[in-house]
Amino acid sequence: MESIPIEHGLILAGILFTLGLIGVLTRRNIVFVLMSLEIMLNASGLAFIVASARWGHAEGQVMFLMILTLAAAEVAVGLGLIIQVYRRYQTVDINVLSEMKG
Amino acid sequence: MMLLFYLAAAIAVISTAAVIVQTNIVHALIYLILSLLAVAVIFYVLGAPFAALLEAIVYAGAIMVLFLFVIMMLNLGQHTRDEERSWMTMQVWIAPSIMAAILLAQLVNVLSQYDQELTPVRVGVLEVSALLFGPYVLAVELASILLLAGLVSAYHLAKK
Amino acid sequence: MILVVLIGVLFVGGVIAWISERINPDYPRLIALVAVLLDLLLMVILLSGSAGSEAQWLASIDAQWMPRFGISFYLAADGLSGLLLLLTAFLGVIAVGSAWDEIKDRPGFFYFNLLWTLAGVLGVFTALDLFLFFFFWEVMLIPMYFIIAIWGHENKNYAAMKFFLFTQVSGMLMLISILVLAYFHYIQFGTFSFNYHDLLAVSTGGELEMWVMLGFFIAFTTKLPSIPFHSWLPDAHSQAPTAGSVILAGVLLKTGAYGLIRFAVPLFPEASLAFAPVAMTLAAISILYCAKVAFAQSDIKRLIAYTSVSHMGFVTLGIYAWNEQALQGAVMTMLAHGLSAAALFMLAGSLQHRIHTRNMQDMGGFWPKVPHMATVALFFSIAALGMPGLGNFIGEFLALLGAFQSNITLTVISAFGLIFASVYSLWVIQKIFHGEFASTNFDDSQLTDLSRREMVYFGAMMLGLVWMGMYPQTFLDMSAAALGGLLAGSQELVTSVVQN
Amino acid sequence: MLDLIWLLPTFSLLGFLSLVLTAGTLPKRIAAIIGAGSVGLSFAVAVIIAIQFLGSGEEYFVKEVWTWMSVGSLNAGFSFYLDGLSLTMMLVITGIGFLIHLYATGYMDDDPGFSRFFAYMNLFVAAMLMLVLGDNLILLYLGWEGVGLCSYLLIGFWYTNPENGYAARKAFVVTRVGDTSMAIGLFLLFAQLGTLNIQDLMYAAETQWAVGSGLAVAVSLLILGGAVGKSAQLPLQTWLPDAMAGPTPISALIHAATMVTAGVYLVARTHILFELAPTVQLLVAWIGLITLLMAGFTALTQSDIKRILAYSTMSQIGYMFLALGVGAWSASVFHLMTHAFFKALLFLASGTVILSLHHEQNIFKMGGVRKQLPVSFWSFLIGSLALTAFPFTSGYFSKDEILLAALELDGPGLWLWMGGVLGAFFTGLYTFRLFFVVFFGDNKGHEPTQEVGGWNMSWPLFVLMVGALLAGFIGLPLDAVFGGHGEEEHDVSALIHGIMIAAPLLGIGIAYLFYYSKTFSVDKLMASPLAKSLHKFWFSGWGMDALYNWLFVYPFLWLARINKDDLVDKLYAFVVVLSRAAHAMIVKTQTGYLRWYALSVATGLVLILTLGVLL
Repeated sequence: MESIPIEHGLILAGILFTLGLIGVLTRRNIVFVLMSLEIMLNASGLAFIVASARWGHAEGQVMFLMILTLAAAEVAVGLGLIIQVYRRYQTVDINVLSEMKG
Repeated sequence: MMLLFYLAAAIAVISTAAVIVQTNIVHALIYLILSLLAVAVIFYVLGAPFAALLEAIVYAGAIMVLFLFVIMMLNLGQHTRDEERSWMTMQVWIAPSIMAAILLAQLVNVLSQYDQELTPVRVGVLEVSALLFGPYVLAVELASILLLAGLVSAYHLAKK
Repeated sequence: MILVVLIGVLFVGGVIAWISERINPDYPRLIALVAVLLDLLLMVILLSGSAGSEAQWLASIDAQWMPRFGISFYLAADGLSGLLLLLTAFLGVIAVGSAWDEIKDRPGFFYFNLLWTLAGVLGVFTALDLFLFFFFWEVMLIPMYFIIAIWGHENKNYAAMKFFLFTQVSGMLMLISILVLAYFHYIQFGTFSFNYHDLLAVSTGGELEMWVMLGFFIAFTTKLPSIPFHSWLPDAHSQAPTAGSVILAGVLLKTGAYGLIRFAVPLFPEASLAFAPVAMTLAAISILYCAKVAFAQSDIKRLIAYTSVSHMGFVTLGIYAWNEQALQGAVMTMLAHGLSAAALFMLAGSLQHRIHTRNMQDMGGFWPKVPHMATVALFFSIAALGMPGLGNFIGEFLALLGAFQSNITLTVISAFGLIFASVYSLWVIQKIFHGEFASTNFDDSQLTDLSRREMVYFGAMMLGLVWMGMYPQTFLDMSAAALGGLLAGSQELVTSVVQN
Repeated sequence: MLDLIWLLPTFSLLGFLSLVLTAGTLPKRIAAIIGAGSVGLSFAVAVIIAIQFLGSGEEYFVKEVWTWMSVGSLNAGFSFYLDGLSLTMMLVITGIGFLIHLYATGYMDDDPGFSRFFAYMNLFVAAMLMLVLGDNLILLYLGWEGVGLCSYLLIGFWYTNPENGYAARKAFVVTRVGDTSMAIGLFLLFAQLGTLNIQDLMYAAETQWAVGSGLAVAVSLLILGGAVGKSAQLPLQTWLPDAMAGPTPISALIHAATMVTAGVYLVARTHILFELAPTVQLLVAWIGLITLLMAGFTALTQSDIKRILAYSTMSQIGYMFLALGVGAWSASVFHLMTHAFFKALLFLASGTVILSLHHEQNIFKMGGVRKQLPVSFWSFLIGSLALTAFPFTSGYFSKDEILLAALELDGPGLWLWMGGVLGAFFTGLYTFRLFFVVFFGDNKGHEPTQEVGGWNMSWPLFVLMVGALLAGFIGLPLDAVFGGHGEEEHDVSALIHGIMIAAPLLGIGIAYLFYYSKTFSVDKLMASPLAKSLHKFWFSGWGMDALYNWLFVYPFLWLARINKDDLVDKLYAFVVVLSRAAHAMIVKTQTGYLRWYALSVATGLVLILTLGVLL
């Protein structure tokens, strides 16, 4: 098999992560924010897989599984929250939810 | 194989970028699924078929369907799309982009110092499960509890 | 074992009092009274049983708690502790009595807090494991916070928060010092230990000893209080309910003095020796400055609070003079001030209860209306100004007498506190009880003389002060062995260190 | 019987307790019996003890009742010490005290605070007895403070008037200044000599300290501070005139006969210390002299009958201090005793006058009352004669001895003597000014119908009259106390004697010319502005009150006022302000926008990573 430079895999994970970050920071639609979070989570999962492939171990995959579980739980709760928010405020704009202002 | 890796990577990056700039939420979701599938391909290329499968089935499948359901429930129409467009101004992008650029530059800077090749070795379900139900069994238990908690709270939150 | 029972009675009594409120709101006070009376009885048995014996420790119990860190459940009482335990139990009874009619709101929780504070104080006076000591130190403060914050007067939240912050911050300093000390034990002996006797053997030495000592000193002088850490006291006192003030002034302040005698000086004899001039200067400033500020107050409870600071200055002065007369004087001042200040706060409380103001500018000419109260107030005022024949004089005189042998200048300066004390004490009597009756400033319909129950409490306290003043030997003998032991111990250490 | 010496204060204390505990519920008659009776019993016991003690021929007698406090090397008992000096004091206190109590049962008859009055009086007698009988300085201090307290309580007895309260507090605080000085003296004595038992102290001081040593000077100065406070001498004399706000029997008992002479007693008791410090002893003489002259001048200008007597008391105590200062210890105590008789007599008589004239105290609103008030008149006459040292009255003997002793002193003796004689002249002048103005001339508004008081008010006056006349013939058993140089034959020329007799007579004569025959007019004398301002100056007691107000009272009040809220508290308030400001600043970062928080997290991340990369 041909080999792949490890930094390329990790840089890919970094690019995906930063894209997700940009999404989180720019979007006002709460659903988009959640999606961007998913992108970031996925990117970190990718980094694990790359690392695990470098050493030929299964540990990275186990971690990926954990992240996957986390993402599932997070999405479930997050979407539940979005539904609640939408019911209360009739909007998906997160700037409306600024009652924590000090 | 290398080609496949770079191709999938390009698709992943492009479709992800499309997700964050889309105004139509359903389109964005489709792009996201595309990106996830591309990543699944990368997993496969890197010798992790089990992870690739899970990425495709659970992530791109189940979780994204969950999103889709919610989007349908919220019934976001043209109005939302207009709103999205009005929010998409330039100055919103400046600070996050600069930040992300710096972050990425640093990452690249750090990573470029590694000069190591990786040769994908196939690590299948067997090894993963042996680990999962061996040393990591406690983590699995915890994950199950987490999922249960997510289930309960999602049920509770989404209730009228 | 008796010590555990003493503390346990209060802890358990508190919980029962809280629960019993659900059955009948009158039960908590009964249960509280029974608990404190039981404690007083046990205390008298303990002290009378050991009277005349030469042993330094009257009772002790040492059980393992967390052996890995050298922490044990080690309680012990010597004569010094014994006296303060007695004072605590006595004032506990008085405090329950003073709250009897005053506390109508959530009585169960009130008496729970009261009893737990008292239990904490008893623990502080007996704990000889520093970790346990710190535990009781906290147990005593938190219920007190609730007492002020829930049953206090118009500005209670501010006062309670101030009290809490001052005592917690200083308590944290003490905790750090305790940990450092235990760590030093580890370095020198290879094991952790929080045992008092073990830590006495630890020599920290040098610059660090001073810092560790300061941690204790600040904690104790905040509690005492002494300048410049006194400013929580006037607020806490003026806002606390009467029973709270009684406990605060009568007992809680004494934990600071006790800490100085038991821990701060014996654990760090050298640093204390070096620090004594500073401490005594602070004491002298406290005495004069607070006497002066007291005179300016128009809120009667604030006034008494400042006089407390002033009087506790004599205690600090006596402790840092560190000789037999001075220490005995400090202990006597603690006891006598415990009674006189508590009584004055009770008087202020009963006045406030009757006319709903604490402002002395609105009062005047109460003597013919309330002759008994006036007489009692006169008695305690002259006790506070140090009239010979009453306990306060013995304490202050001995403290000054002893202090004079160690620092002449500061003692002379402090002695002027005697003049200032007479200025404010007589001013209070003049303002409230003498002069023309000032009925226009408040509703005087409820201005009635002391009830029989109140007379009993005040009578008991007056008897106590006369006893201390006329035959102080009872109390002096009780603490003599304990103080002698402390003196001898520290002297040995200082001389041995000097020789090395 | 000597063992029962503890009964002396106990009787009065029991009287006090029974009156206080019944809290005014007793009928007046019973309260009077308890009040006066307890002191009477004390007097009876005192007389028996005195007879036994003198009969026994012992120099002193000590009785320890119980150990008061014993701490380390300090050992103070509740123990009584009886010798000639304390015997004299004890008899004066109980004897004259009893007479005044008896008088007071009449004087205070219609007062609502009758039983409270007697309670305080009894407590006073008990404390005073502790003072003179205590065998250690702490017990003496107990009595010392106790009498101060009673003085406070009784000056402010009529508490509804705030001025009385002020006078009472002033008396207490000013004397407390002296007391504090004395307390410091005690500390110094204990620190140096290791005991506070008076006799041990005197012995130790005598053997360990050289004459004129610094310690002796310091100690005697500190003790002198206590003495001048209690005895109203310079510079702590300002409280005594104001103390006249109390009922007149109080003025007689406390502020004339007994308490104010406690300072004299104290100095006499510790005379060995003063002998070790000759400079301080001389200072005592000068203090006495200056006080007696200043008080004499002031008495001349006063118009309040009791204030005149108060200044005269100060002046007479000045004589006692003069005597102490020149080492005539016995003469001083002798004058103390005679003074107790005639000054008590004068005060009680003035009390009768005041009561008969319906509480009028201004002498210029009295006049011509000698017919209506015969008992007072005769009492006043005899008292005044004794006060001015008219030959062969009691005052003559005692003052004579003092002046002769002063004359004998080398160095400033002549000056002291001349000052004393001048004082005697003024004594004659102001005493008979008072006498003539009150009892002669025209009546000015107040027409007494009859002299108030039954037997209980007049009998004490008769007894005191006899005492004032004849007390000079009593020989006091003081030789053993003061080392045998008590009564000495003074070998001086007739001229000196003549001058000493003539000086007061001259004063009386001038008073006669001004106030009886009106040959000279006071108004004419007062016309000049100098005289006016001088009069004003003397009237205000040489401006000492104002001086002290400006020096101590006003600054204290000012400090108290500006610092009412406690500067230290402000310090903590500053901490609060600081943390509030910090809070206000940090709270701005809490925008409530999720994206802002996310951005902050990201920024933090970038910063940390940058640091990591750079380092």
